[in-house]
Amino acid sequence: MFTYTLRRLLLAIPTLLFIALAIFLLLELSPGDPMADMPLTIPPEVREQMRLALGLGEAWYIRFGKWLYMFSVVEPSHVLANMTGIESLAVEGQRIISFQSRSPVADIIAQRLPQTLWVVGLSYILGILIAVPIGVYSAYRQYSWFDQLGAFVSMVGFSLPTFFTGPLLILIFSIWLGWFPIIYDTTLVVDSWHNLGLQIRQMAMPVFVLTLYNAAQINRFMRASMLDNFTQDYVRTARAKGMTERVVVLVHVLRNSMIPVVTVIALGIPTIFTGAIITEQIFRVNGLGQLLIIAIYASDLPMVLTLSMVFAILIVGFNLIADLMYALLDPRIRYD
Amino acid sequence: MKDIPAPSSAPNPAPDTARKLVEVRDLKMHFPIYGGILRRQIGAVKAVDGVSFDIFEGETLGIVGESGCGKSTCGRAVLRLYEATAGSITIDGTDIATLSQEALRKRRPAMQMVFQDPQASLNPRMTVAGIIGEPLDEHTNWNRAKKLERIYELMDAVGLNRDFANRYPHAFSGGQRQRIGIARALALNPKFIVCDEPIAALDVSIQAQVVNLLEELQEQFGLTYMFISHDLSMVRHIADRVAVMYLGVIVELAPVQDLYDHPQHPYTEALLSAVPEPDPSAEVRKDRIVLRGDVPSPSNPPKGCNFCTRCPKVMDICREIAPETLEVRPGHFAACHLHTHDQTAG
Amino acid sequence: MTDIATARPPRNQWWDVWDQFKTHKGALVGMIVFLFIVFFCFVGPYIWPYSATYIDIRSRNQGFSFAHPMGTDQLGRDIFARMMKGGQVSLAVGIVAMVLSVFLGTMIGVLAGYFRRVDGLLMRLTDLFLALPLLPLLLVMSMLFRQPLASIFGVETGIFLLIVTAIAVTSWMRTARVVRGDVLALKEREYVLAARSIGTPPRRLILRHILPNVLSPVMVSATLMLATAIITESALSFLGMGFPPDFPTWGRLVADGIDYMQQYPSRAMLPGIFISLTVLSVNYIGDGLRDALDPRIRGR
Amino acid sequence: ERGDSGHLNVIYWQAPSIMNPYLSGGTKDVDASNIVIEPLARYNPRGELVAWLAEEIPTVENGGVAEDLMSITWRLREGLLWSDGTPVTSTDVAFTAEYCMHPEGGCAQLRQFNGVESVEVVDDLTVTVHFDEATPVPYGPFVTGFAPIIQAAQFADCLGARAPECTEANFYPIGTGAFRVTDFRPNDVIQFEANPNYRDPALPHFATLTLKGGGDAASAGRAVMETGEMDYAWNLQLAPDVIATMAQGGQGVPISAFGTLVERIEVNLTDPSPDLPPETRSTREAPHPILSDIRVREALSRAIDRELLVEIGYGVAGLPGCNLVPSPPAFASDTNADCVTQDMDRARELLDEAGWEVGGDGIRVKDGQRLVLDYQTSTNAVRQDFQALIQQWWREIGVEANLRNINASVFFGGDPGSPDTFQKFYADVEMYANNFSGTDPAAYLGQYLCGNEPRPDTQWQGENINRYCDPAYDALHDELGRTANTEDRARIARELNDMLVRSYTIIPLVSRGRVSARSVTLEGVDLNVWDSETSGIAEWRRASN
Amino acid sequence: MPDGAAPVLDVQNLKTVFRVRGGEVHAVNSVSFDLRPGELLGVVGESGSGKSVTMMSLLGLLPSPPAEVREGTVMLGDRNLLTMGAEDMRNVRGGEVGFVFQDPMTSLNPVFNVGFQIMEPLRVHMGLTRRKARDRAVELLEIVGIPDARRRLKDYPHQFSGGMRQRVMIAIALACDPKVLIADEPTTALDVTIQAQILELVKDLRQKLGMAIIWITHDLGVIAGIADRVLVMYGGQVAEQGPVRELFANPAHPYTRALLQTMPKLHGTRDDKLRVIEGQPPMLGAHPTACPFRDRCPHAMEICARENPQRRPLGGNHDVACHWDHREAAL
Ligand SMILES: Nc1ncnc2c1ncn2[C@@H]1O[C@H](COP(=O)(O)OP(=O)(O)OP(=O)(O)O)[C@@H](O)[C@H]1O
Ligand SMILES: Nc1ncnc2c1ncn2[C@@H]1O[C@H](COP(=O)(O)OP(=O)(O)OP(=O)(O)O)[C@@H](O)[C@H]1O
Ligand SMILES: [Mg+2]
Ligand SMILES: [Mg+2]
Repeated sequence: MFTYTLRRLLLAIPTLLFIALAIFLLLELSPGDPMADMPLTIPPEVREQMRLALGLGEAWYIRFGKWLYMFSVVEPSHVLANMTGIESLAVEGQRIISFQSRSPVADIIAQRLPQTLWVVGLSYILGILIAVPIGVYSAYRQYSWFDQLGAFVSMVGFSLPTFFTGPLLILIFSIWLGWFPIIYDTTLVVDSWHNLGLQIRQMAMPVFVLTLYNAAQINRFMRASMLDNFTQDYVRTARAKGMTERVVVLVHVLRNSMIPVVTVIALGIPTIFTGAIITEQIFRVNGLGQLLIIAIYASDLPMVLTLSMVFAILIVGFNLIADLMYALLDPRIRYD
Repeated sequence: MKDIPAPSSAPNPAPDTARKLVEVRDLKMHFPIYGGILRRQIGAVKAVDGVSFDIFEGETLGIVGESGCGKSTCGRAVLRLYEATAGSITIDGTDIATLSQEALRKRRPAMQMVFQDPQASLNPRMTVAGIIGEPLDEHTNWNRAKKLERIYELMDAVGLNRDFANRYPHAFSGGQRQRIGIARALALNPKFIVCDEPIAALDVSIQAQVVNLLEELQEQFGLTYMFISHDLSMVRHIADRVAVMYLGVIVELAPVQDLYDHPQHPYTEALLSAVPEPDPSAEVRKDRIVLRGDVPSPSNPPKGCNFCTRCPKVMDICREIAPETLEVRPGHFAACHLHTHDQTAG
Repeated sequence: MTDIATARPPRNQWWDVWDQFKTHKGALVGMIVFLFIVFFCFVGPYIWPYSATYIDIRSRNQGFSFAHPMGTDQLGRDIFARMMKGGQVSLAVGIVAMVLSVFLGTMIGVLAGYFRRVDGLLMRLTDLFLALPLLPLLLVMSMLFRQPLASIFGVETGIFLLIVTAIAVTSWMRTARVVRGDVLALKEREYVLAARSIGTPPRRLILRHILPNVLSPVMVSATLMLATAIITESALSFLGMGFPPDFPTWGRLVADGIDYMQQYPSRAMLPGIFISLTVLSVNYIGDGLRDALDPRIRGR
Repeated sequence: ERGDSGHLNVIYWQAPSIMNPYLSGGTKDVDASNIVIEPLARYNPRGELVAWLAEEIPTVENGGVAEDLMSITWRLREGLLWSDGTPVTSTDVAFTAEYCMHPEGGCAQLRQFNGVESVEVVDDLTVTVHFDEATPVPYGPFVTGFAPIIQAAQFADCLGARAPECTEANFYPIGTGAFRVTDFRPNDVIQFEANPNYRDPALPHFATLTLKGGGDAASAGRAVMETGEMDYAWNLQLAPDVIATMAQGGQGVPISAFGTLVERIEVNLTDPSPDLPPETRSTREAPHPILSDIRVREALSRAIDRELLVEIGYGVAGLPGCNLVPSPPAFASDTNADCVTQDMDRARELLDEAGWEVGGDGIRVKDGQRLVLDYQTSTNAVRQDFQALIQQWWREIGVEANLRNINASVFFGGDPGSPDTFQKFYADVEMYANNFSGTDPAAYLGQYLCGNEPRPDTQWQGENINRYCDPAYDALHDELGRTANTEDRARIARELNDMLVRSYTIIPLVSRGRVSARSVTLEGVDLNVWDSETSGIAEWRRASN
Repeated sequence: MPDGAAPVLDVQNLKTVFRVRGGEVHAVNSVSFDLRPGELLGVVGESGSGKSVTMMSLLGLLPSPPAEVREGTVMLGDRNLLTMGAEDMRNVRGGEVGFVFQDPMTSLNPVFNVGFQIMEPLRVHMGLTRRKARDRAVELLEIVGIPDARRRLKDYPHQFSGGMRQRVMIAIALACDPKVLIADEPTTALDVTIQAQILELVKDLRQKLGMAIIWITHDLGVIAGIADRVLVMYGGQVAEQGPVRELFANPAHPYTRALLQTMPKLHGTRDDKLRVIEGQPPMLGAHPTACPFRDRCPHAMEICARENPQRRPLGGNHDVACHWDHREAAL
């Protein structure tokens, strides 16, 4: 297990380096220009000046090398220093600066993380909490009306694009009914019941949209996995031992069915961080997804690169975690 | 019986007429096990660990042994469906083990295989005609009509109704499927067929049909069989000589009557005594030798004799030195210290 | 072995699949709906008098009427015609992207599963693609290659190619993994061994024995892919990275219609419903296919 | 009373990312920073220059501007304090110039400091700006929201290459404006509170201010006009009927004003044919085979119904445009109004005259050449609607247009390697909008001088997009450069405008205004298109009820 | 074999049907048999003859749908298992009747350790505390001959070999001292040497615990070795039933006779040709109105196609369901 983990971690390094290079080159080749959305009144010489000031004059491999150094040494040290409060931990040197705001990318990401985690994370958890019991019950009562309805709702759940459901909800609940605000206030601090109420109200719609989507997906996995296990011989054994249906389903079958589902859930966690780009945009939850899309529009190279890299690390990491979870949950599997 | 020379002369049911069709010498098949951070090879499953035997033209060599002892691996390695780790395999005078892929392909028609699971050995998406005709597609350039003619011929030979030619395997019973598999093996007029537990997956009432068919075909076409099975009674019925395998090696090899009546290896004895007799009165009298424990893992076989962990007659020497294969009676080979002892003593 | 059907007439496998498929009500309805939509999009324009681009400035923003069953848009273009045109693009993107992605996935899966030598390499590649953050990649790709492609193939074809490849290139991994797993198992199946013992060379072995038997997971992932591709295209269009505004696709129509959600709710709802309906029906078809192609369920 | 109106919510659907206009040219950033930092003088909503931090506007008359037009002397108001309590001095003003003019700083507003030779600190409150040539309109440096004064003390370490490292200063600038930043979240939200040291003790009316960013124009409009969550929404680029429906929500009203922004079709006077070698393609060496004929150009213009375009695309935010310089009123020519009426017959006549005969498929032909034009623009819903409409009108007069739209970031990106930039103009006609900052169009009109066209040897940089070249125009513009008298300047500018428009080199379509929305409870808002929209924010107040 | 004692299990007229697409499968048709205390009843028959379905119907272990027990009574002592409530049924399962399934590889839950799985019925049916249950589990593992039992409780099924897993299954079935143990082909998947171990074990256990056992197999050799009485099933019904020696000595049903003849022998003379039962097993599409064996029967008569034979006694607790009288033929 340990050697397996170590091997995977070692393998991850070249993978990530390659991803970094791939993204960098892609961005490098992309025709977008960080100056493109400047007003036309700014003359070309000034644009050129600004471009140089952003460091765009250097050769790409130099910039890539610098970025790599900053990403792997300078930024982690600052994050560490911030978390521990020990300033001296921070390595001197230039940090990764966003083209748009001219401020360290890491700080902005740190600032954005909470709302993304709140909204997307909560909807993920809610999605799981809703999907698992429904999945279990639909499988247990396969082909019952409950199962059919569940299947239909979950299919609708992920066949409706969020950019369609989002505005629809806004129209209904904000404009016609006036229940929820359209604008997500990221500065709201939950320090009183009243504010908690506000927070819940402003989160209601985005969380609902995402929960529907997440629940739909997990529900289907759960159901399929339960169905697979219901036909296994050990279920019959458990019944033959005189176990109640509750024990058979919730102990014997569920435990086995959760193995693939848990890994699917773990694999989905990075999407919490990548945020739900469209949903965030529609409900103005200015989280990481929105940050990324704005950065892409503005050709904010350092920001896009760093965010993509963080996402890639998360994905690789959770892939590993999912595999290890598998081994932990399933005694038959021992990686070495 | 590691690293011993091949039996100088193999037992021969009809010494004057028969010639060796298959000669296997010190065949080893090790499946590597990888591990560690760099995925280096850290060990091997010694599925077959040095076996030697001959098969004479027209005879049936039975191979018996417990599950996992390497019977199938041995059979597949003999046909070079696996690349053997070491050893030589001579079939009809050619060393199969060293042939190039192309040359091997040319020789394939002479050696064929019948598989254990009649369901799994037929492609569910091909018709019977397609399955039986596949070897013909590969090795002949006959036209359709001629191929079809041959397919019908083969179907007749194995007792399948010609009308079934366009059906898919799932529409057949187990016995019928096994016949399809046999027909496929016969398509190119092979000399030698490895039957890997061809009846194990079949119901008792069907098993006899298939065995009879195999025997008929042997008579009709002069086939040579390597018949792998763990059903000792069935092997006794069909084989001329029998090899008993345990953990990747042959512990005993003898003409069938000899082996069943006078087993020389404790494992063979135990194996024979473990077979339940369908006779209530006989059963009560017999003293059954019940082996303790399980077969050790082939990736980590015990030191000395492979069987020393379960042998009821184990001696100290067995835990130290692997016994050599000796011809304890004419044509009867065994690898056991009981006999080494006898010989040195006498 | 209790095998019945000794007297069944010879018939094609696909009939059995169809028989089983028919019993799945959802799939059947899905199939009908999907065919209807395809018919609507691809045959409709030949029957319908208005073209999707014809501007009739005098009849702007009309509601439902006999002449314009879905009304007209802000330039007086017939929405019914635009829905057909948009559907053509959305469906074409979905289908082509699906075919590409499934082809890529199957090919890589089969190669990796069958040839041990390339397995490690291909699987690392798959991991790599899995670890790439998809949406950013998609966005960057569409930004990057939009113009070059548009200038080579023309705007529409260029962007079509771009979107289709972008979707395919970022979505083949799941298929590849599933297929590889299946091939690894199939490779050990005795009928593959049997074919090898006959001397069938790898190429024919793959074509004749492996590919047909990975068909069912491939078919299922194909239907799923079709659905995701349609949604991805519309999401891209919504984010402004897909087809240009003058080029109707369902996704674009939704995006454009959202501003008018209040005055003319149907303008966003109709394409939205069409997208959902297509995805839904394809999903149900996929469900039915999965059952129908699974011999355990289909029974013998 | 300061702060008596409570809290103000403003929404910008493009979120500000920095509070320093010198590091970002984006309107959103300029507007946001102008809540905090201010220039010496500004334009008011009517386009008149008014003193802001300066005592008065220096002119030749009051001696503030030197007779030779080579320098201008500004005098700061007395008693001005930064929000941290320290006094504002002329060093800050001089520092501001140094900051922006630093060669490594990449200052986005460098053009404001065009021609500045040096900035001389005369005394604590007086600075003199020296130009390197006679400058009839010396109101570039320190004027308008694009060039506000920053505090020397705060930015001392941020000169040149170090500018981006001063995150704290860039996010929390110390200013003289009505508010100061309490919390800045780039691309998301900014919180302000009233500046305790603001020069008018009664202002601002609001105690705190939240500027929220992100989303899209539609929902921003909704938040103000329909749900009333927000008080002010910036720049509602929406279809007119959408705005109209929102306004029925009753919580807010749209407000609009017109500046100098004109949506136009630029006609390529040179040949963009791909058959030409890259050195001559779209350069003046190869005159356009079709569009060199003024009759064709006029016909194209006559076939357009500008009122309909306004109705469809801009509503209250648009006016049918016939001029390149639509305002300020003194500079706007009134001789071209006839273009507003669509005249298909005249258009056809013109083409007939030019020898283009209607061919079999309705498209005109001359000497075997079909009258087909490539028509490009940036990708944008309204522009594509315009393209579709104009294509249809042109087809009616027998002109076929091949439409093309290009991603805005490429189209306006200026990459010399890309064939799709608007400068390269590898098309026959192209459509976009442009304007000039401030109220003086001299530089703007100067774009159309000979030699100013983009071409290979200038790396395709240059503003004479049409490759227009008329010695008479150049001479007239030269005269403008020597004229300081406002009335004369206006007359000459009008003439220049007419030369361009009457030659149909530029086909103006719509004079675009700006639409924002304010809550019905918000008073004191006067939409300013000449300067940053937030320049009057100190005066904004809640309606007392 | 205590002949006179009241049967612990008395099955009458059991009929089980599966609803499948396009019809029904009549898997068990009017099966009747009984089981006396301490007796070992062997059940043989070819694959698909309904052995497993019969036994699972007894305890209601068949998934429903598609299975449906249509008729019959199953008396365990004086209670009818088929009409019993769910709660009581659970107490019977695992409590009074233990069940060992065919495939030891899949019948244990892979994610729980063996101890948990053995202790589960102990705690449910006997209400033992965790500690007591553990002690009993150790005891059980020792009974079935697993060395180092206490340590192995923590092991997972995959850490055991096939033979040991089957022992664990037996331990689970024995956990609550059942009156009846039903073993459904417990050794079919095992090697002969391991099978020999298990058979020894069962013989031992019978002596020690004295429970009644139903042992399903299709290996007549196994039956001959351990059974007291044999039930031969064919096509979903009982073909023949009788004490083991009597049945092996005087098989009355043509199927039983053929079955005994097809088996090659390990000793004695080698036959040239094996005897075969030609043809295919019957389809169980509808309730049989004819003898299911008639197509393969060498003695088929015209009545066989008309009438499904009833079981008729042959004396000595031996009965057969066949129109043909073997004694006639013997004459
Ligand atoms: N491809 C392989 N890779 C690794 N180990 C293998 C492979 N094939 C077989 N083995 C191992 O080799 C040993 C012998 O296997 P083999 O299939 O030859 O046994 P067998 O005697 O045929 O058993 P059975 O009666 O169950 O068919 C087993 O321990 C098996 O696990
Ligand atoms: N779930 C099911 N649906 C339909 N038919 C079934 C089902 N389960 C069993 N059957 C049918 O019931 C009949 C009896 O099956 P059963 O499992 O009892 O046979 P068996 O005698 O135990 O055979 P084996 O020796 O192979 O275990 C068979 O014909 C089988 O096809
Ligand atoms: Mg084998
Ligand atoms: Mg069974």
